[in-house]
Amino acid sequence: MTGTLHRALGLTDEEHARIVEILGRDPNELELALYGVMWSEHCSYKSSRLHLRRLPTTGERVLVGPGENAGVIDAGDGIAVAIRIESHNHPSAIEPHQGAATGVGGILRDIFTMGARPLAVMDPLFFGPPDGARQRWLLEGVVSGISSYGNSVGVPTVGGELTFDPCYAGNPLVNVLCLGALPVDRLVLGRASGGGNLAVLLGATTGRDGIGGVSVLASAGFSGEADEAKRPNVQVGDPFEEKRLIEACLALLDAGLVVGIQDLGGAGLACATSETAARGGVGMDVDVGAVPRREPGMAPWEVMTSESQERMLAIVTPGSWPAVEALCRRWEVRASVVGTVTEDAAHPGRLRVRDGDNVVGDVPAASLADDAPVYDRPMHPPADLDRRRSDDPTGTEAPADCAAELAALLVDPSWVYRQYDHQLFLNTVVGPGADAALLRLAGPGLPPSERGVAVTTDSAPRWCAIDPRAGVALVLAEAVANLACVGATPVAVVNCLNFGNPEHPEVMWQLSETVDGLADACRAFGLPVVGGNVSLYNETTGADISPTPVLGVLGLVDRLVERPPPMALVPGSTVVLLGARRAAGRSPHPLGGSRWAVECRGRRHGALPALDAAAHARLAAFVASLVADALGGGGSVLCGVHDVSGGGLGVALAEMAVAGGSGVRVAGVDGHAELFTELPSRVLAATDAPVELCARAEAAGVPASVIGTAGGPRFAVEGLVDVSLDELTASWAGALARRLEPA
Amino acid sequence: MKFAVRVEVRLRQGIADPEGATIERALPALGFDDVRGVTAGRSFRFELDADDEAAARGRAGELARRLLANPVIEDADVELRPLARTGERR
Amino acid sequence: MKFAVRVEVRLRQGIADPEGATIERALPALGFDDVRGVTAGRSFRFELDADDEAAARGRAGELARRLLANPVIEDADVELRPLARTGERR
Amino acid sequence: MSARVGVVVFPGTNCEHDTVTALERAGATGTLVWHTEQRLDGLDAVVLPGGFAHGDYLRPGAIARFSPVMAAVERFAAGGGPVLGICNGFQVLTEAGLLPGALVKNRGLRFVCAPACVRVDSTQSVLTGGVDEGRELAIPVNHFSGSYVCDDRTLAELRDTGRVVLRYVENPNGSVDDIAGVASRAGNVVGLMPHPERASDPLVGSDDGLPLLRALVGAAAGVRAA
Ligand SMILES: Nc1ncnc2c1ncn2[C@@H]1O[C@H](COP(=O)(O)OP(=O)(O)O)[C@@H](O)[C@H]1O
Ligand SMILES: [Mg+2]
Repeated sequence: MTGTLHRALGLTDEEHARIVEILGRDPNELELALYGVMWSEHCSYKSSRLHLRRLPTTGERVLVGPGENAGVIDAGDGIAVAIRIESHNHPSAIEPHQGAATGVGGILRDIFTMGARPLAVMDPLFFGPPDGARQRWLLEGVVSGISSYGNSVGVPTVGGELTFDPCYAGNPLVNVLCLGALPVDRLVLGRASGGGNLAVLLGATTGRDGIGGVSVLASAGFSGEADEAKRPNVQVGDPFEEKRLIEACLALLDAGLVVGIQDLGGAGLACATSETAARGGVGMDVDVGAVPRREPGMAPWEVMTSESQERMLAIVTPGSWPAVEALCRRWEVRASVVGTVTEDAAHPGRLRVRDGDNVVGDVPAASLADDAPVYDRPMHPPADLDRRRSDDPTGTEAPADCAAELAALLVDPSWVYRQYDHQLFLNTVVGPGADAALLRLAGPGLPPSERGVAVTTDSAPRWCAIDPRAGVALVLAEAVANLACVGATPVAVVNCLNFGNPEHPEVMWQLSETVDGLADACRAFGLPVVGGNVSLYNETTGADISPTPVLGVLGLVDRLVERPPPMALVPGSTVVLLGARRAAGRSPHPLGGSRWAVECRGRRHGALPALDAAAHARLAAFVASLVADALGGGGSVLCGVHDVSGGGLGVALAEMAVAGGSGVRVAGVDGHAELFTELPSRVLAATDAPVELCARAEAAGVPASVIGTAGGPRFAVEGLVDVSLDELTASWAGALARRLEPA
Repeated sequence: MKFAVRVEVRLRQGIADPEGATIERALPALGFDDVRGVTAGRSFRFELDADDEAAARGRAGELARRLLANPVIEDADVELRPLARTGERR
Repeated sequence: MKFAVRVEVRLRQGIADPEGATIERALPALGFDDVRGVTAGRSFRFELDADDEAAARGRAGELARRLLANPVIEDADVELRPLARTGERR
Repeated sequence: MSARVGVVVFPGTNCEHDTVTALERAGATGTLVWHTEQRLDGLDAVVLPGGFAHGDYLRPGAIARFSPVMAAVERFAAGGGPVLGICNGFQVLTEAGLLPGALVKNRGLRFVCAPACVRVDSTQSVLTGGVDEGRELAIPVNHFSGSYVCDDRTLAELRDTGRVVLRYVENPNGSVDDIAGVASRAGNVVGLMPHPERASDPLVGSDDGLPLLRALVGAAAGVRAA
C-alpha cells in the first residue's frame, strides 16, 4: 500500500527507493510520513542547497552562521545579536490573518531558541495592486495578523517593506525578519546530548492543525480549486502562549537548566527531535503517547508531524527536571517529558518513535535531517533574455506633466505601520518611515551598552526580473545606503529567496544567478550571509512570481546617545547631492527597471544601471561617519539625510520635503531622466554648512553637488516640477487609504 | 416579510481556540471548577426582508458565509423568526 | 447533571457598535440591501455540572455577569439544556 | 530615600520593564510585583503597566482583574495609596471597578500606535498634581481598545468634579469627550491610555511623560513621609 502513499506525501519514487535503501526494508506509514515532511522542499531545501553553498558565510563578528535557527553576531560589550528572516507566503494566501500571525510566532521562536530575547520584527510584504476586494482582504488580513500577534506577544515591528505588483496577485509574499539580543554567554544551540537526558515538550497542546501543513502547502503551487482541500491545515496562533513560552525559555536558559533547545516549526516534533539528535550525534526515543493532545484519536504520525504552534523541545538532565517543571508552572507553561536522549552503541543515532510500549517507527535521525536528496535541477535563461534587455525605456519621451507622475510614485506606508507597536522596550530611536530602523542595543537582561543596532529590509523585484544577478547586488547596495543614512556600519546579511516553481528551468536560473550576484556583492562589501530562507513554488496556475530576493542587513553603531539628522528637509538649509550624478557609458541616466518606467510607463524591460561597489562603499562610509558624529553627541554637518532609491531623485526629494514640511527649490536637474533614474550610490543631504560638507566629501573621494535650497510653500525642480507642498503631501499621505478604503 | 436573524459564528472542530482555552484556565480561580469545554465565538443579529422563510434562510446563510464567517476556519449557525409587521423589537 | 450552556453577550442599547455599523455599511456593495440593524456580539459555549436546571441557570448567570460580560457596556443572555448522561456532543 | 513604586506583572504584561525604567528616570525605585502577590507591603505607589494581560482574551483586563494582587491593589487604593493604570492597566482598573466607565474598540477598528498630544485638564490627581493645567504633552498611544465610554450621568460627574485629568488634542480612537485619562473621586487612582513611559527620553522622541511620572513619584514620596 505504501506503493502510492509516498506520492501522496510528496515523495518521488526515487526518494522512496532511497528510503528503502536507508532502512534496508519498506518504511511503515509513520516512517514514510516522517520522510515526507522532512524531505519536503520546505524542510530540506533540496532544490536550493546546492546553490546556497556558494554564499560567503564567515566574518570576524560571526558567532553562528547559517544552519542553526538564527545567525548570531558579536555586537561588542558582551552582547550578541541574533537575526533571522522567514517566509510565510502560502499559509498567508489561504488565511492572511492567521498565516501572517503564525509567521511572526515562528520567527520569534527561531530567535529565542538561540537564547536571545526578540527585540524587533520587520515585515516585507508583497501583494497585487490593492484595487480589488481580494487584494484588500489579503493586505488587511496580513497586516492585522502581524499587528495582533506581534503587539500582543510584545515585540515591536520597526519596519518592513510594501510592494505592489500584479505578479503577486495570486500568491502574496509575507516575509518576516526578527532580531534579538542576548548576553554572549547565554548562547545555546539546538543540540541534544547526554544519553539519558530528557526531551521535554514545552507549550501548547498538539492538535491536527497544520498536519503536513507547511510541507503540503509550501510544496505545491496554487491551482484555484485545490485551495479548499488545503484549508483544514490552517494553524491558529496564540501570542499569549508564545509570550509565556518566551519568558519561561529565557528563564530556563538563565538558570542553566537546559542542555539544548529547539523550536517546533515546519514538520513539528519530527523535525525538532531528528534535528537536535542529528546535530548532537545522538539518538532519541520519543513517546507520542506522552504528548498532550488537543484532539482525541490522533494517530502517531499525526502527532509527530503536527504543526501546532507555540511549542518548544528542551533537552534537560533528569536532575534538573523538577526545577524545570517548577519554573514552567510559574509561567503557566505546560511541560511534559516526551522522550529521552539515547547513546546506544549497537544502534547509534536512531530516532525511535514509541506509542506507549510498542515501537511504531525506527529510523536514523540524521537520515531525516541531513540525507534528503540534493537536486541539481535543470536551468537556463529565458529564451527572450536579449530581446528584453534591449527593450530599454531610457530615452522614452518626457512626460507631459512630471509633477503628476512624481505624485503617483509617492506612498506613505504609515497606514500599515501605525497598526504595529514599534516602540516597546524604549529602544526605537528611528522607527518605521525612515531609511532604516535604529535601535538602542538594550533590553531586559542585557549588559549595559551605549551601542546601537540598525536594520533594514530591501528588495526590488522589478530589478531582479530584468537581471537577477545585477538586481540583487543593487538591492544589497541600497540596504547599505539605508544603514548609512542612520549612521550604521553594515555587519551581516540575511536573505529570503522567494521564487517560482523550481521545476521551471528559468526559475532555477533566476535562483542560481541571484545566489551568485548576492555572493559577489557580499564579498565586494565584505559582508557575511548569516542566515536565510528559501520559498519556492510561488506561482499561480503556472505563472511564476518575479524573482524576489529579500535582504535583511544588520548594522552597528558604536555610540548612540543623540538622535540622527532626520529623513527630512529643514527650511533654509542647502540641499546637496552626494555621489556621482551620471552613469559612465552611453546613457547618463538609465531608466531600465525604475519605478517610473514600470509604474508610469508599463515598461518592465531594459538594462539596469551598473554598480561601482568601491565607490558605493566610499559613499556609504562617508555618510555613515557624518551621521555617526550626531549619534555620538558631537553634532553633525548634516541636518537631514535620505538615500536615493525607488522613484529616484524626485521621490527622495519629495519624501524629505513632505517629512520636513518644507518646500524646496532645485535647479540643474537634467530632465525627467535624472529626476527618475535609479542610478545607485546617491544620497541627498540637507546642511547649513555646504562648503564644509563639500570639502569633506572631496577629501573622502565622494562627488558632491549643491542642487538647491529648502524652504517655502512650493516643491520646485526647475523646468520639471512646480507644485505646492500641500498638494504633494496630500497625494503621499492618502495614497494607500484612497485604494484600501474607497468611500 | 421581515425576519429577525441571529448568526452564531464558531471555530471549526479541530481549529485551536486559544480564547476559549484561556477563559477555561482562568475559571477555577474564580470558583467555577464545574465548567468545562469553553469555546468562544461571535454572534450577529440583524433584520432581513424576504418573501418567505425559505428565501430568508437562503439570504441569511449566504450573508453568513460570505461576510460574517471566515469559512477557512469558522462555521456559522443561522436562526431566524418572522417579525410582526409592526417592526416589533427583537 | 450536565448542562450545555450558551451565553450571548451583546452591547447595551446606546453603546456605539462600530463592528455592526461597519458590516452594515459593507452590505449594499455585496448586494444585501435587504438587511438592517446589524449588531455584533460574542457567544460562549460550555458544559456545566449542577444538581438541577435552576442551579445550573444560577451558576451560568453568575459566570455571565461576573466574567463573560462587562455590565457597564454589555448584557448577557443565557440559554441552557440538559445533556444526556453519555456526554452527548453539543 | 526615594519612593518605592510597585509595577504589577500579569501573564501577558509587556511594558513592565519600560515602566520601571521610566519611573527611575522620574526619581523612584521600581520593583516588579508578580500578579499572585497578596500584599503590597513597603510600596508607596502601584502601577499597572501596559501590555496584553492574559492575551486580552475575552476583554482587555477582564481576566486580570481576578488575579490575587488586585484585592491588595483595591485595599491599597482604599487607603489612599497612589495607583496608576497605563493602557492595559487602565483597562484592568475599569474592569475591576476602581475607575468608572469602560474602554472599547477604537473607532475604525484598527490598532493605533502613533504620536499623540494630550492636554492636562485637571490637576486634582496623583498623576497631574502640580503640572500646569492646560499644558499640552506629546505622549504616544498604543492600543486597540482605547475608546473611553461611560453613561451620561458618570460623564457629567467626571466633568463637574474635575476627574477628566487628560484629554486628547486630536482624538485618535473615538473616546467620548476626547477623554484620555480619568481619576477616582479622591484622585489617588488614575488611568490613562497614552504611555508616559514611552515619553521619558528625548533619544526616543519625547520626555513629556516625565512631568506626569514625577507627579506620581512625588505623591508616593508624600505617602512615605506620612
Ligand atoms: N510592511 C511594512 N511594515 C512596517 N514598515 C514598513 C512597511 N513597509 C514600509 N515600511 C516602512 O516605510 C519606510 C519606507 O519604506 P521603503 O520605501 O522600502 O524604504 P527604503 O526605500 O528606504 O528602503 C521604511 O522605513 C519601512 O520600514
Ligand atoms: Mg532608503
